[in-house]
Amino acid sequence: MPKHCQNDIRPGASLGRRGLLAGAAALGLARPAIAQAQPLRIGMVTSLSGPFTALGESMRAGMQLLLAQSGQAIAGRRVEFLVEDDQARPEEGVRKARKLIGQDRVDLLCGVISSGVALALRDVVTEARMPTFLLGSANDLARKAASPFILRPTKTNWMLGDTAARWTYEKVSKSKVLTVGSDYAAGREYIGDFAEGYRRLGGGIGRQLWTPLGSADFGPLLTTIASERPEVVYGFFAGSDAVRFLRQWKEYRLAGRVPLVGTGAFFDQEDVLPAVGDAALGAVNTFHQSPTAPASAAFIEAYRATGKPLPGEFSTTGYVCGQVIKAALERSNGDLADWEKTRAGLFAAPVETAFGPMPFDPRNGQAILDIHVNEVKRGEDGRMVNTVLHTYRQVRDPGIPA
Amino acid sequence: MTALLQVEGVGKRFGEFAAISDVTLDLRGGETLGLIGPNGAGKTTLFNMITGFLKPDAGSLRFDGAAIDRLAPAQRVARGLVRSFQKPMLFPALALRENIAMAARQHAGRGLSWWGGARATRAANDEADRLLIEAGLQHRAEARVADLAYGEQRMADLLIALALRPRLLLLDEPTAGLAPDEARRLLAIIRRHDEGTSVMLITHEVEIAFAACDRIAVLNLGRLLCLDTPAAVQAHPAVREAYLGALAA
Amino acid sequence: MMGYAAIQVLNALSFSALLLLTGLGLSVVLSLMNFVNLAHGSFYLLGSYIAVHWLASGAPWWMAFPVAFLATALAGALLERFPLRAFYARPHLMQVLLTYGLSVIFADLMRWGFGAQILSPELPEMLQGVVFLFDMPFPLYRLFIIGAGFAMALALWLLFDRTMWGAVVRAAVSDRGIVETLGIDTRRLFAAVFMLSAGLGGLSGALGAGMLAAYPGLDEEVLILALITVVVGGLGSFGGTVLSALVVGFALTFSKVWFPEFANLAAFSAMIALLLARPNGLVAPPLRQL
Amino acid sequence: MSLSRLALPMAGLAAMAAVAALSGDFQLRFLAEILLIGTAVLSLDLLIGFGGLISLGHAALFGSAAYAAAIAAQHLGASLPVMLGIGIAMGTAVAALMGLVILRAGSLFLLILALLFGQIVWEICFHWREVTGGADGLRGLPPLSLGPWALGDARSLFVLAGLLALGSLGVARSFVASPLGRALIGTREQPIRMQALGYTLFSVRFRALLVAGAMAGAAGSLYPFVNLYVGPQSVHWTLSATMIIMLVIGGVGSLWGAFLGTAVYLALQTYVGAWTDRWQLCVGLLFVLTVLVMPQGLASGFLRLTRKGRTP
Repeated sequence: MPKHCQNDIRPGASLGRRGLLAGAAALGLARPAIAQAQPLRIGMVTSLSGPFTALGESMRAGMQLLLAQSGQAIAGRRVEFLVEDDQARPEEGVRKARKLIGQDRVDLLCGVISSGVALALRDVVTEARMPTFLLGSANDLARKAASPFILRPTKTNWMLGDTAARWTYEKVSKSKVLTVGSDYAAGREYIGDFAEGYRRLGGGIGRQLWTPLGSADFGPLLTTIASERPEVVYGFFAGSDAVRFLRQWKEYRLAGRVPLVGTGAFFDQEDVLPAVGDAALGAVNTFHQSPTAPASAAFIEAYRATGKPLPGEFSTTGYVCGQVIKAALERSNGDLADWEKTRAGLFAAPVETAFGPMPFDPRNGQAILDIHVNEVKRGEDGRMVNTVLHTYRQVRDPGIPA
Repeated sequence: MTALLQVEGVGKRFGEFAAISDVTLDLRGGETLGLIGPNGAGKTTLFNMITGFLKPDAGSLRFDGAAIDRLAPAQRVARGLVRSFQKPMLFPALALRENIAMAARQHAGRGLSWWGGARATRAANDEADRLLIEAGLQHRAEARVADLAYGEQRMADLLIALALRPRLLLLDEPTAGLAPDEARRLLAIIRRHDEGTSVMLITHEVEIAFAACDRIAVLNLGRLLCLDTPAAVQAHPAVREAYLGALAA
Repeated sequence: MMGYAAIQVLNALSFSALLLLTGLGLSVVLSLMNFVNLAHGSFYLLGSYIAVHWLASGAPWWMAFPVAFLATALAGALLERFPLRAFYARPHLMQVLLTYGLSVIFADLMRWGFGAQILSPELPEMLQGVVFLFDMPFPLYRLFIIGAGFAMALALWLLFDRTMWGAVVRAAVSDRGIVETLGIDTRRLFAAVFMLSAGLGGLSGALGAGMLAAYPGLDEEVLILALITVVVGGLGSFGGTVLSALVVGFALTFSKVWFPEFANLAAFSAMIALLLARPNGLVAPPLRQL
Repeated sequence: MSLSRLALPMAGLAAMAAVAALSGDFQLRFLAEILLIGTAVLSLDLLIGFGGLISLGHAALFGSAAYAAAIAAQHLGASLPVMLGIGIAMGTAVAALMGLVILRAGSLFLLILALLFGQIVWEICFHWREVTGGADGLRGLPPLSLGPWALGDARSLFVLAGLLALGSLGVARSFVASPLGRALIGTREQPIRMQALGYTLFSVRFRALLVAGAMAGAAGSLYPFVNLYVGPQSVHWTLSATMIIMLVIGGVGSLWGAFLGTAVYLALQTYVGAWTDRWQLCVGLLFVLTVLVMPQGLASGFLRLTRKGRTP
């Protein structure tokens, strides 16, 4: 259904003041073609209720910051930003996406935190030929579920699990790793990719513990972990599970005794660390986001200026998504009618983002990212900060297995 | 004549309190047996055990020669053991006719049918209407039971039981709270149906028991004082002392 | 190994204590007033938020618990006046619907007021320690929860079973009319019971915040656990709730110890099996006459 | 009599035809979703409205049928009668199992047992990754078809959902009028008397649960094809709770109110959610107001305007 992606050429409308103002607001980077006076409608599907509420609000705030900085205009086109709540439920997300596409006639879609929602959206946006910047991180989104209409300006789970395996094997321990994780799709992928990478390097995996999503009490599990006496623990939890696990990790005196390595979301700067005090101090994680990464300095300053705390993954991702959308449109002069061409333009050179320089893998539209090894350290003001220890440059998801 | 219902040494305790102890009685086919006794004598408890709503702690029950101790209430109903309740227990949101038809359908074996249910419903409604006409309540057939007067509700409770065509009808204070002429009408209907139906009747009103029953069982404090013809019961010294005496005084 | 087993038992006890605290609040209104309050989880979460903010404010830490109790009791009092009071005599279905609807409203109001992020309290120094049992550490805070949980249960039992006020409440439950002829205002009596229940919800939230944190959606999770506890216990007998909190707490904990991956499956199946074996709960309420 | 009885379905069909002709892709799919979930809510109405059985596990019937159909579609292709057959069979089978577990006790026990049962079904769907896709669910299903005709487009889905909804409404009405339906009302109104009439509560309720399961299963079997996706949310207890909210808003015991309630709820969620983050507050307020002011639901409100409401 390419009709709403098409550019109506209506010269009369372009001479309006709005078009001129919008063009000026775009810092004059691109000379807007006459046609682009049509507003650019960006639809975002994210979680504004349900388990990922805080993350969804961050994602929206990140994108809103970028739009504000751009004067609510991209490539000379005034931006209308429409946000819909998916409640982290695939059926809900799909309905909202269809509404944005079919009723609100957006020009492009972005967003999504839950991998389940992202995978469910895949066929919908592909069928509708809707340019989509999909921010879920299931590996399949860069592999079996890759689509020519989907761009992925964020990580895949593999990127974090695999780099964590390298770091753990090289710097922490070569055996007796115990893994513990939330028993759902993301946890299975992170820990599976970690274990696979670790074994490939020659490391030995010990016991693997899984716990249901939304565990109220980690006491029993932590007591089990303590009795196993592992050399290192690799873990993945998110949101409330992460907060409880880390606090109880300290309460059961495991903090400081057993090295803890995890995925970045486990220690998210905005979502998790403020709620766990110093319980995570010294823990190491691999992440494409870090408040101490040089590339994100400008974003962090701007984000905090809006009264927000140090940004975590999803505020940064929302912002980066906006940067990539902006780059894509500016490179095609605000014209999305020929998606092939826009896509090719984006693939031609890396985009400068708050995640660092971001080239795209043309096979699957997946970003190639710098993955930082963060250690949770005490910052100058006493707060816990994910601090970069090392950076794996330009990590690329293996993509579709040949 | 063999007994239709045999109650053998039945007992029931609620904690410390012995509601019924070692009651043995029998009810002969075709007779009307009165069950009287002061408040708390255990009359309703005995009913509940006979109809399966309570499990006795001791003793056994036989109906028509077969043991029924292990049968659920519904299975006892299927054998013809039908009861009414002390307080009318109706389906308040349903129409009066519907209340009676509910029983008539179950008696016809179509209580749970769906396909072909329309015919079963028609037959049951006809049966209900027949009973309503007999009771002089046909003009109230469409009324919600909750809107009926108390006397009408009592009558409805009886009609529901009669729609099951019981072999043994256990009535728990059917005339309680009724005006004399209402009570008379109700008793008349019971009498009209007692062809082929035996009746066990709990009542507070001794005159009714004496007038309507072939034999009377007297319970006091969970024990059977005596079981005999009205005249003999009236003359029984223990009964006079425990029960009638109090009334006569 | 001894230490491992001992700590796991303590883990189970601390979770049981939490279930007991929330379950008791729920069962008080259920057993005494025959009222089902699905908004009980909201009281819990409100108590958690109050405790988190109180502990962050620098005021004396121990005050957090009475403050949470009083604040939620007050909220309960307002709610009791309207609209709950009118629903005491309604069937359970209507009570379930009304209070579930209220809990949806409160959930969103609290998210509005307290934000969507996860908050957890800064515990006072003296509760942050550990005790060692056979060389295995066990958090002091959990001992505090165990102590508080069972102390509250004892206090409630004394209140309802050993005081005049408790006797009056129980009498009012079985026959409201008689108690009213004695010149006692049963409406105020029931309002007081409801406030007590709401306060208990808030208190358990304040105590539990150190273990479960506070975030949108926790109200629902806690409600389900409390509801399961009360139902398995037999709908509100006091001993039943205590017993059931222990049974559910141990089932949930040891299913995590033995089958971490299938913990919920194991625990749910165990509870279903229990309810099938005892369809009226662990301690059935006194038999109702026909 | 027979004319008015035909009038409603005819009006329904006419309305459907008009909508199908005039609406866009999104609206049609949205309506199809309303009609399918509404059918599941309708089946819940049989239990709650007529049996007084508040099940907090109804999504397990709907969702397991959805999974069964989706899994079968991956192997056998998505032929409409096969899908419907599998969904109905699955819904009935799960309902039978559920009945054995939950129908032994009353009120709150039943509520909790149904919740636990539903969550066990959820755990199975969530953990059996090889078959159900785990947390991510199953996607990329083949579109629905009937012989040579493809039924995957929004219009066909809408028409199918509409026919299913109308059919289910007819079945539900016939059920409620039948002796079995009346017996179900009897068990709600006066369970003790029902036993004294020779009815076994379990067999009445069990049959009603089977009927509800078959109906929810039929709706569930088509649900994956609206989005060519099925996931564990369709089994979760929160969907069961949502169904109860929909039913109450629409009107417990009114049957067609199930669709009204579903439409109002989903429309609120879809349209109010775009304007404010506070849509849950709106749903909660509407729900509480309904319970307080109009406990018979919106359906009876409408009915009262037109004619005297029939008692169920």
